[in-house]
Amino acid sequence: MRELELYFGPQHLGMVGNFSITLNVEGDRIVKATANPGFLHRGFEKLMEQRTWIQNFPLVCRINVVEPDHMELIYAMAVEKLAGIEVPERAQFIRSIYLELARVGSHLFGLWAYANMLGFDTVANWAMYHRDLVLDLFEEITGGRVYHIYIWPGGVRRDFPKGFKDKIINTLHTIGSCVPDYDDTFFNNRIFYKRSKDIGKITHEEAKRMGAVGQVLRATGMKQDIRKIEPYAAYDQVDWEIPVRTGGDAYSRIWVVRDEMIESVRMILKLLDKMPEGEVYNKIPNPFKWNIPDNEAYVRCESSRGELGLYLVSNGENKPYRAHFRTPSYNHGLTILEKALENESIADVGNIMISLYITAPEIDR
Amino acid sequence: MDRNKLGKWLQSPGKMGQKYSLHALYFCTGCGIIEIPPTITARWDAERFGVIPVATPRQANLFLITGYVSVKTLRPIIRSYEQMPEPKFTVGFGSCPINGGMYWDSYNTIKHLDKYIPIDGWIAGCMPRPEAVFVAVTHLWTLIDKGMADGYKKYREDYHYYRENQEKILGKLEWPPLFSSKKM
Amino acid sequence: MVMNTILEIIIIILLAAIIGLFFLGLSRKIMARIHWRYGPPIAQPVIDIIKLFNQTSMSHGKLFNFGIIFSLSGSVVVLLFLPLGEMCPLSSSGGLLVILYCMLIAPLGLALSGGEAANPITSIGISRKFLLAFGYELPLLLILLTVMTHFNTISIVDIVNMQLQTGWSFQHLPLLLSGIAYILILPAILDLRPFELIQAPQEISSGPMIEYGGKFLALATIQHAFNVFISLSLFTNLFLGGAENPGYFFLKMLIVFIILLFVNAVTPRFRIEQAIKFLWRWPALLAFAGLIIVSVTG
Amino acid sequence: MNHTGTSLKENLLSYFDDILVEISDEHRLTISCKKDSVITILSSLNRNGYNHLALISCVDWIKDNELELVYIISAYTEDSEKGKMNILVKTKIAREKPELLTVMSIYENAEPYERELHELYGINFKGHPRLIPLLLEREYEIPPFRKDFDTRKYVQDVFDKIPFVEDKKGRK
Repeated sequence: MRELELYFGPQHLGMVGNFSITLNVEGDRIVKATANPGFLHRGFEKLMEQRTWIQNFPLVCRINVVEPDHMELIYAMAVEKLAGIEVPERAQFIRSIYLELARVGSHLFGLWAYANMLGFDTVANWAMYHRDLVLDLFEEITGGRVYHIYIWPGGVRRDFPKGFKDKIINTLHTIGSCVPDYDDTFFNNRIFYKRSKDIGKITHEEAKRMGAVGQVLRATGMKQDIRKIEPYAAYDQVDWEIPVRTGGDAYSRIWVVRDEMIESVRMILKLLDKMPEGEVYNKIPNPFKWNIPDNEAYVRCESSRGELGLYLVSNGENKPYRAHFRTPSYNHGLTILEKALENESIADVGNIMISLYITAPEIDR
Repeated sequence: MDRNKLGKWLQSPGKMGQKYSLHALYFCTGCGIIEIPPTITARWDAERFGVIPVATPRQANLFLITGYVSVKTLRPIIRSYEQMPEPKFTVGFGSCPINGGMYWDSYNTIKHLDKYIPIDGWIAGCMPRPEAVFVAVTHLWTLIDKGMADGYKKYREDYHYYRENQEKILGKLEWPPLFSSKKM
Repeated sequence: MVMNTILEIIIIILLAAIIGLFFLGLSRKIMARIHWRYGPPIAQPVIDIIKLFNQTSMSHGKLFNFGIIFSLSGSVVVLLFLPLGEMCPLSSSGGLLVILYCMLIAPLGLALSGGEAANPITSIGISRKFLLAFGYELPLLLILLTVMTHFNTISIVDIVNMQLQTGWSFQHLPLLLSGIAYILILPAILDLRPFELIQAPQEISSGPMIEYGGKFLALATIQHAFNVFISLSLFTNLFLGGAENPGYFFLKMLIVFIILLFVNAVTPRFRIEQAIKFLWRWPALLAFAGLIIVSVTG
Repeated sequence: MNHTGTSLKENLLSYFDDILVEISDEHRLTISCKKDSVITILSSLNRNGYNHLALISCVDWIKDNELELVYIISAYTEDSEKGKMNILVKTKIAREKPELLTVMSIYENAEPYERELHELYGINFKGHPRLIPLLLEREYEIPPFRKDFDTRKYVQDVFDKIPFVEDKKGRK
């Protein structure tokens, strides 16, 4: 049979972000897939070297548009580590709550993308509506819908407004009360099972060898989560579980996402109960004259896609000398995707890609 | 909104059709795409105004350039734009295509997108809210009414200049010129 | 008499276009409401078509232009053989077999024109279209055979008249089975989920339509509207007893269509091999069972 | 100081003699080595269970005329002490014609990282199967992430020099 070269993206409805895959196909079967990133490359790490420590905050959150909050957190954590700034306890709790809300929002976005991919417009619309409810909360705390710049070295920008706790609980209950609907229409749908079972399968060994993190790894049966391994913010203050599945295919990955969302909601409710009173930020030096001593740091956190790391080097000036983000989508999108697409059908390209939870801006930076 | 006025439909069906059936090309050029799903789904529902995303440039007549444009993205943008049937409208979404925005000193993003393709309107802000898309759409209606959304005509007239600018950034373009230029 | 027939032909084509486009608009509105959205005006497909005719369109060659017209005329021919209440311009001269034959013309035309476009996605879309057609033609043939054997005629007008005397076909067991089978394959014919495989914008960016723009897309939309009308009215004629007046007829079609839309709202789309597996298993089995019962008892 | 870090340090020092190991921070171990021994150190770490390559980064120390490569390694494990460890393996190479062996034989996911560094820093990884452009479209004289590449000057030279179409028409 004749081998055909097919371009999937960058202009494509099933494509999340500006990303492209070149497919060599034989009939309906993919022989070889080559990921072609770089459509969103802005040279962030280079730009960060030209801006002061504080000026970088608006920049870092734009690296991943789906979940800017984890990007803020990782940069704040690295700066805190380099400059030796302490964070008050209430701020740690606020950070955790805020990040878990961001995780719920990001997972709902992922659910939108996946449902939309399968042609499940109804669930996609619901998920997007519920994500908007989460964004409304962010808007109330920070004033921004998408980009918040809320986490700050030494704490968070401001305390929760009055009565905000109830609003969070209300919103979470609204979303939580729809979980049975989602289950009935989507997660327990027979066609969803048929479409995703054994699609894009990655074994546990392969996942480890190719640097999988986050849902992709947890869907192969490994309980790995940076929030448990190396707790930051207030994740060690409450009990929570790491949802795990063993299939390693698209079906397991989407179920892990669902379980994580529910776990996040439970965690927020527990954190809200335990939240102490007090200050929400420690003073930082004058940002215009802020030089950070000669040092380097590697910090990591669990973003909603997996292990997110930042290698930050300072040489004693008012700007970072070098910053390098280790983003979870990088290996998922460039190594694992090419492997997972082999021998699959063309109809499942978007299916596999979205179930691997790839966001293009994270890869390109 | 004069969608329900039959007289206007009989007077100028072409213009009215273009106004109330804006098919937007779904192309995630940048981070602005994050506000497009809310715009087309339950909360804001752009389909009320006839704005729906379509999958291929041949069916589209509105090109929302969502966010910054890197050098690598410029090539598919130009190709998609040239494939769209006329009349076609372009709207730059976000600050970045206007003048580079916060990536003004980045070596890999295009500043001033209107040097390479004609733009009919801009939405400023980072990120513009979904409401801003509707403001842009209603504004575009007025422009279409007055015959001022004529970017595609400009492109036809000054194709030579646009192509020259495109080739300065991208090198020799692999596809033949769309229009044979008169002022060579 | 001739004048009368010509008038009827024109009316039936116009009516089919209007009703088909109304159904397309309604489907968008109803889907929007299920999505918790307000939705577009019902006339939105008409607005789209007006716009498309006012656009420049890119042709890819003579066969590209010819194919789409071929497919449209195929649908028009089928329309003329369908009785719509009292109106039945040509239905006295043909029957179910002619319809079955002519219904294949529409996808063939699209395939011709898509082949000229030379886009790899188009060929994938067309191969899906034919595979799907292959999937639903078998049960459809069995269903029509059952109906023809049961009523001992191939004329739809006779079938409708007999149903007026003996009640809807749905009341008889063998025809009930084939009626259910027809409902199961209707989404595949109408390109609704779970069989929305041909366009599948998220998978193969609207498949055969990828190179259509301007007036070609408008013609393709009108063809789709005809297709909606044809398959729904065939169902109504065969199983829901047709109707004496067009209004009643239209109401029956509407109810069937809305049921299909509800299914459309809560299912994702199949993969192509799963779709064919499904089509050849349940509808084909039901239709076959119906055929056996009819031939044994009848 | 935690137990895992110190035992690992002793273990490494007993095998390799020309390396410098320091425990810079809690759960962060820095190994500085010569460029030839990177492969052996990484494979010995991999054998010891540190099987997750998190990042390959590069720092351009323009004053010393050196590029510093940083391999950040951690472990896939459910053992909490070991899981916390992050090992930074550092090596320095010359800025002119930088060359290094690829580590793809040890960590398969090093492939895109090395491709990226090849593109952004001009480092040639020997034995890499496809060192083709990953992110960039245009070609740059100096690889853009090196410190002597001035983006602001580049923007002025390239993007700002392109005239607006209206200006062009006005002049003619």
